[in-house]
Amino acid sequence: MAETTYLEAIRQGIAEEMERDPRVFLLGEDIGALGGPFRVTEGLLDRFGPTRVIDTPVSELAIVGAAAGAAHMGLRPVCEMQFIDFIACAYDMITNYVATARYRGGLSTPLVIRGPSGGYVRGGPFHSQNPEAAFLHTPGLKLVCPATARDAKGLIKSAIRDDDPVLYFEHKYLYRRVKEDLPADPEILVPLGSARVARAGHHLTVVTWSAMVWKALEAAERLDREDGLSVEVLDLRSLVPLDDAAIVASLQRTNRVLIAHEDTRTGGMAGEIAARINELAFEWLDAPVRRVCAHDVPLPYAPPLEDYILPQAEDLVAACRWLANY
Amino acid sequence: MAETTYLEAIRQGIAEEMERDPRVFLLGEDIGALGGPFRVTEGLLDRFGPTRVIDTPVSELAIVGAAAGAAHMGLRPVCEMQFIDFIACAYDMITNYVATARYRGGLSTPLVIRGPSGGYVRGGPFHSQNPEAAFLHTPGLKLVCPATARDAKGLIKSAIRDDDPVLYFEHKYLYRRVKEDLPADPEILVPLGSARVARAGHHLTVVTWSAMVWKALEAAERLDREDGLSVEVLDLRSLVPLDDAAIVASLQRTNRVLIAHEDTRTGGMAGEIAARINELAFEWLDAPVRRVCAHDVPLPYAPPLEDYILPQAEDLVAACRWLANY
Amino acid sequence: MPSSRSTAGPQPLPTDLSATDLLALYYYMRLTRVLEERLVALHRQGKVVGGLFRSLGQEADAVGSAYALEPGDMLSPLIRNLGSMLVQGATPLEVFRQYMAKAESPTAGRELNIHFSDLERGFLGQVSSLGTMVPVMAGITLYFKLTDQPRVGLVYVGDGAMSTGAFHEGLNFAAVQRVPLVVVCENNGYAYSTPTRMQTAAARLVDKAAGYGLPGVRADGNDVVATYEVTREAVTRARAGGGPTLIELVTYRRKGHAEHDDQRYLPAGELEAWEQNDPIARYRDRLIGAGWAGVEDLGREDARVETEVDGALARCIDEPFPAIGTALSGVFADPPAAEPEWYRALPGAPSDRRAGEPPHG
Amino acid sequence: MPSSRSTAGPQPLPTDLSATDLLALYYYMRLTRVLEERLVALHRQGKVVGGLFRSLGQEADAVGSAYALEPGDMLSPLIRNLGSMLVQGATPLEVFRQYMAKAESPTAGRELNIHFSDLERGFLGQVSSLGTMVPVMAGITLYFKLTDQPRVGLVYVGDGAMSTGAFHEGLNFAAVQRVPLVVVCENNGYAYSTPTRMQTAAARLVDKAAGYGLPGVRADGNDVVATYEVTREAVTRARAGGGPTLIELVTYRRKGHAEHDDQRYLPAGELEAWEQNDPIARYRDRLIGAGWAGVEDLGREDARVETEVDGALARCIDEPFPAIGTALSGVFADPPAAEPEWYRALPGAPSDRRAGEPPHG
Ligand SMILES: Cc1ncc(C[n+]2csc(CCOP(=O)(O)OP(=O)(O)O)c2C)c(N)n1
Ligand SMILES: Cc1ncc(C[n+]2csc(CCOP(=O)(O)OP(=O)(O)O)c2C)c(N)n1
Ligand SMILES: [Mg+2]
Ligand SMILES: [Mg+2]
Repeated sequence: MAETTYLEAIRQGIAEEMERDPRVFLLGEDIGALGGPFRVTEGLLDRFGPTRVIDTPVSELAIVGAAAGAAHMGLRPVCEMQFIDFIACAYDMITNYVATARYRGGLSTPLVIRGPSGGYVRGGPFHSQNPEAAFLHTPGLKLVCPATARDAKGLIKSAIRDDDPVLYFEHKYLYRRVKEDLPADPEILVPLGSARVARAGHHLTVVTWSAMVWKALEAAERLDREDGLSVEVLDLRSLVPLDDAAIVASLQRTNRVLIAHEDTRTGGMAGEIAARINELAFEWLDAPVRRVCAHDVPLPYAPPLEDYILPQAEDLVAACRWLANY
Repeated sequence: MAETTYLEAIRQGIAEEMERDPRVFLLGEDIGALGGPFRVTEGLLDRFGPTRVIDTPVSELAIVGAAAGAAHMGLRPVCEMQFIDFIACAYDMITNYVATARYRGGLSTPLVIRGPSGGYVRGGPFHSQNPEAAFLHTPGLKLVCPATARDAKGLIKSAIRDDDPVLYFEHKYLYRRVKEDLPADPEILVPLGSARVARAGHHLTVVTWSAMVWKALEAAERLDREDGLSVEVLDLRSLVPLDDAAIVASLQRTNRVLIAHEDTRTGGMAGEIAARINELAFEWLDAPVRRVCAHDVPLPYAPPLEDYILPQAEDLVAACRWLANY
Repeated sequence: MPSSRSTAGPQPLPTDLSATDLLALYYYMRLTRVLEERLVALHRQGKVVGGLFRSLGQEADAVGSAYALEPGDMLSPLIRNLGSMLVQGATPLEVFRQYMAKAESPTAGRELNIHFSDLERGFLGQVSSLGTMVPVMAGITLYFKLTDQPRVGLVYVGDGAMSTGAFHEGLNFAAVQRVPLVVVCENNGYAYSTPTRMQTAAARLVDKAAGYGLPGVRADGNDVVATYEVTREAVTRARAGGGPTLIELVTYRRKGHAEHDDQRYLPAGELEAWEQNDPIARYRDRLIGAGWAGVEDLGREDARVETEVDGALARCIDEPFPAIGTALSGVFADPPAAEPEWYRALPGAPSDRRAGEPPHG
Repeated sequence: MPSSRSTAGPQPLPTDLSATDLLALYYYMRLTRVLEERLVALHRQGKVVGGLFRSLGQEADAVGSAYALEPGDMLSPLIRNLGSMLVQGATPLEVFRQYMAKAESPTAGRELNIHFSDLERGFLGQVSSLGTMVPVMAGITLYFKLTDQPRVGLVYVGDGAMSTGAFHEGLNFAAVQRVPLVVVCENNGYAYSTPTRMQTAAARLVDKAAGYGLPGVRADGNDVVATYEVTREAVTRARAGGGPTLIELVTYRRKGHAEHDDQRYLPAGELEAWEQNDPIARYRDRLIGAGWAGVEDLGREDARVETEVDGALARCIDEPFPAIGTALSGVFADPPAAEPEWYRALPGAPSDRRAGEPPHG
């Protein structure tokens, strides 16, 4: 067992699936000789050759469209968006073509679209986005956002094996900052749609995912130390399908819930979760469902501005205190 | 005073603004000689000439991009999407370029993107969409959805005069079905961000917009007749900015709220409203906030399937009864 | 899919088409036209649920190009490629059912008109967003290439669709990857009301080919043999590993964009001129003139078309719409179906009460 | 913006450039290079907050093409068009401030590197999505056309960006509308690690012009006079109502995509070959060889560049980052600022209690 970074975990997961299933292949910009800007696919061209690691023109829409066509025929393409922000260029293809293919015409379209997402890295407005809300809304797409190395590996493998299109949003801040001992087990699989209790607690629940999980854990630690508050951190891991049962179960234990995400607030995932909690467990609420999210502005570049606009651990601390005192 | 249809009201509003302000011009596919597939722009080419009514190639991204460039320079473009579904093709341009232009670089981008949206017309999955949730989430875009002829006119005029980009989603089912006496007043203006009480009531509130307003009114009528329930119908008119105060005020009167929209549920606008209600007026809730929305599937073509998937007046009746009995 | 060569008839047969093939081309064009005419009648009667899109005058380009494919090849049609789909084996029965949204339609009432697929028979249905199918077919043919199968793909684009980003990205991708894809541009003069000169400043649409490093050819789209021949050549090149070809077929859309379109935007006389260039009438004259077929042969094909169309219509006209319960299945493989919304499956009482607590209010 | 013609020096001056213009071209190229070299040092010191993108070896294509514009014209640069922006009047001070995210930077710390605009001086900053600025500049030049102003726009695209749908839609739109837009493709051999032959199968990027019905010209991008001349001709045509031109400038990106890129993907010897074709060294030799400028003249320009760059850096190096409060303003004109999130402006007590009721739980 060796320490594996979040980034290596993704690479391992992809490589293992390519090894296991000859139908799996990769396409994206600069994923071959370069290995992608963050080196997620480093070494895979050498290992699997240019018919399974395909460098494409700068054409996100064509990458996804071509992946869809190949997927209809039984292949299992994994597309890289060089930065996940550019997934916007393939929005029509993803939402109108890929997402609807099975429903419209029984076309199986098992593909994965993955790429570096998220902020806290001074990337400015176009290299820091979390585009989950843009796709959450389209029936037919699954959506996962790992926070740990283990989940990064387990979810990429499950995503590749899934028979539906899966958007896999990896967080670039975690790439090399998060590592853990992973068994050399090629069957680390994390099922889509299952949340994980990242830390158990009984005073209140923070529902979150991706990089924000680490901020929530930091906040929980501090609240424990400074306030004697026991905060449960629920790492959703998948946004679609959403593990409603895990959210409700946690809420039933704590009766207070904070939803935290890095993306901007209005129209974000937190709204959906708040509505579901109302529908599924209203009577268990001892305080309003509250959100901690980025401010509703494009993400600025200057460090103090980025830090101000994005939610930080101390914001979670403050919000948890507010909820606990309610 | 003559009866003006919703469709004529849009056309009148556009024409009056073109008359009033030489900076206003139109661009879109087939908006000139054809007047658009629904004839919204009929007659405007003859009246204003080909430099103010520009037929474009089939290029939604270029239509919006060119509009943005012209808007930076002080013009006021109004773009038509032939069906609003095709706005997906301009998604990157709208969310990454247009929405961020002022924040990034102080670039003023006063443009309107409008087009026929909505279902109930046997249009199938690609001629029936309500893409509000896809844009709601992007800071920098305003979003309006009129339900009446008066608001159709008042909002298009306000949208054109607004200094920010506005998405104006008109509902094709209402085009010729909704009419009203409009004064020949060129200053019918409906401010962005202000909701309208479409029907006052005190037992519960239905928060809704666009075509669903009419279904809510029908349901309210029936609930009054059959159950003696007094249902308030709040027509939001604008989704961004959202009239939080009107929602809270209504809820404070009725203590029960149903949010109804035609678009699919998951990740839709109703989630955002549910979250805001939790944040702003949780203690006034005597029942969970509930949603009535389309089922989470691409909209099917066959009449019974479309009717099943979309929310109908009787669904609102059932949901209101549930809430009232809670 | 030409059958083996034969040499009947006084003039030599064109290219590699047999007399049987020549009759088949006639049959498919007639079938296209008659089927659409029946659909017009059904549309007037309100039996066609949505819009109706004619290919009147374009039957040759659709049929001739599709006929250049072999079994195992795949095409993706546009709204005016009913003829292409028929060549690939789509049936009048399926088409009627689609337009009338019948339960037994290929998409079970979910999609409209000829938006349906059968990967076995070799056609992949379009979606509405123009240009989309070009990258998707680039992917299908990438699959052919990656798996070393000698199969070819064919995708249609209109003069309008060529303005989309999707077309550009897809064609460029296909060209760089040298996939076995033939791209047929049907230049029918209009995109809805927009004439081709307002769609592009290029002198000819085929002039775009060089920009992608591709061979480009232009042919008379109303000559079914010509459309067959140019496509056949491109298909052969693609199959041999020579990569994509861009073909421009020049034709004319003689009906409005859809049935409701009164074509107010047409310049005077233009339509009438093209009526003189009807692809079926031209081909009929040629078949007879060259001695490749007799009047009776053609009469037999005409009768067969009528019988088949009538039979298909009779069979499905009274079929039901799909049952509403079907609408929730198949968004995902897993889960196989969505739950009905709560207000449809009305719970007798709220299910989320805190155990033992009285209800609010 | 050439000043009036003059005829000093032993060889005749090229085209319509005066001796002053020739020195200005040199000055802008040197300014670009020196400024970038300073940025490299700042980047190593961690003072450049984000990435750094060099235009080493491409200074001629940026400067020469931009120099062909007149006051009132507008250009939209790419990441390697620092030189073009300097020609349009952007200052080293602004550039330093942008890279270091200073409060006084043109975007007040919101956007990075050279993503900033000044419509007065005539440059519109890019966004990251490649291709986007082509339709936007089509709109700016549409404005020039609609308002009958004799102004011209220039937009740059890379060999990579030409694969985007945005490029295609924008160029086609511009061509159909015949707007006064010049499109300069900088073929620098790579898009990040992807060589141009994997980006397109076209023999030359300029071969795309015909597909849009446009004139296309190709020039040596490392010859600043040549880039000036081809652009000048296109600008003049555009101003006269002749519509867009597609220009391909052949050059080479001598540094990695960004500072962190080790260029592992380069074939051996390629970089070295291009180092022999440095646009500044070439131009310097030519200026001196043709007698258009003396060594002392160039020395004066070199010194001026150093002084300006040093002065700008000294002025801003210790400036502060923007104040956090500024981050909420200017998403909309109305409302002018967003509210801080509730967890930042912590309310002392919940504000939504029902009056007179005890809190829950
Ligand atoms: C991306 C997109 N934008 C707009 C439309 C609306 N639309 C449907 S058909 C059509 C014209 C198509 O013209 P063309 O490509 O020439 O095909 P034709 O109808 O002539 O066969 C338009 C604009 C669409 N379907 N997709
Ligand atoms: C739509 C889009 N996709 C991907 C990227 C990531 N990206 C940034 S620069 C670049 C390469 C650009 O190459 P080219 O257009 O040739 O410009 P150059 O850097 O060579 O000047 C890529 C792929 C992007 N910025 N935008
Ligand atoms: Mg056409
Ligand atoms: Mg390049």
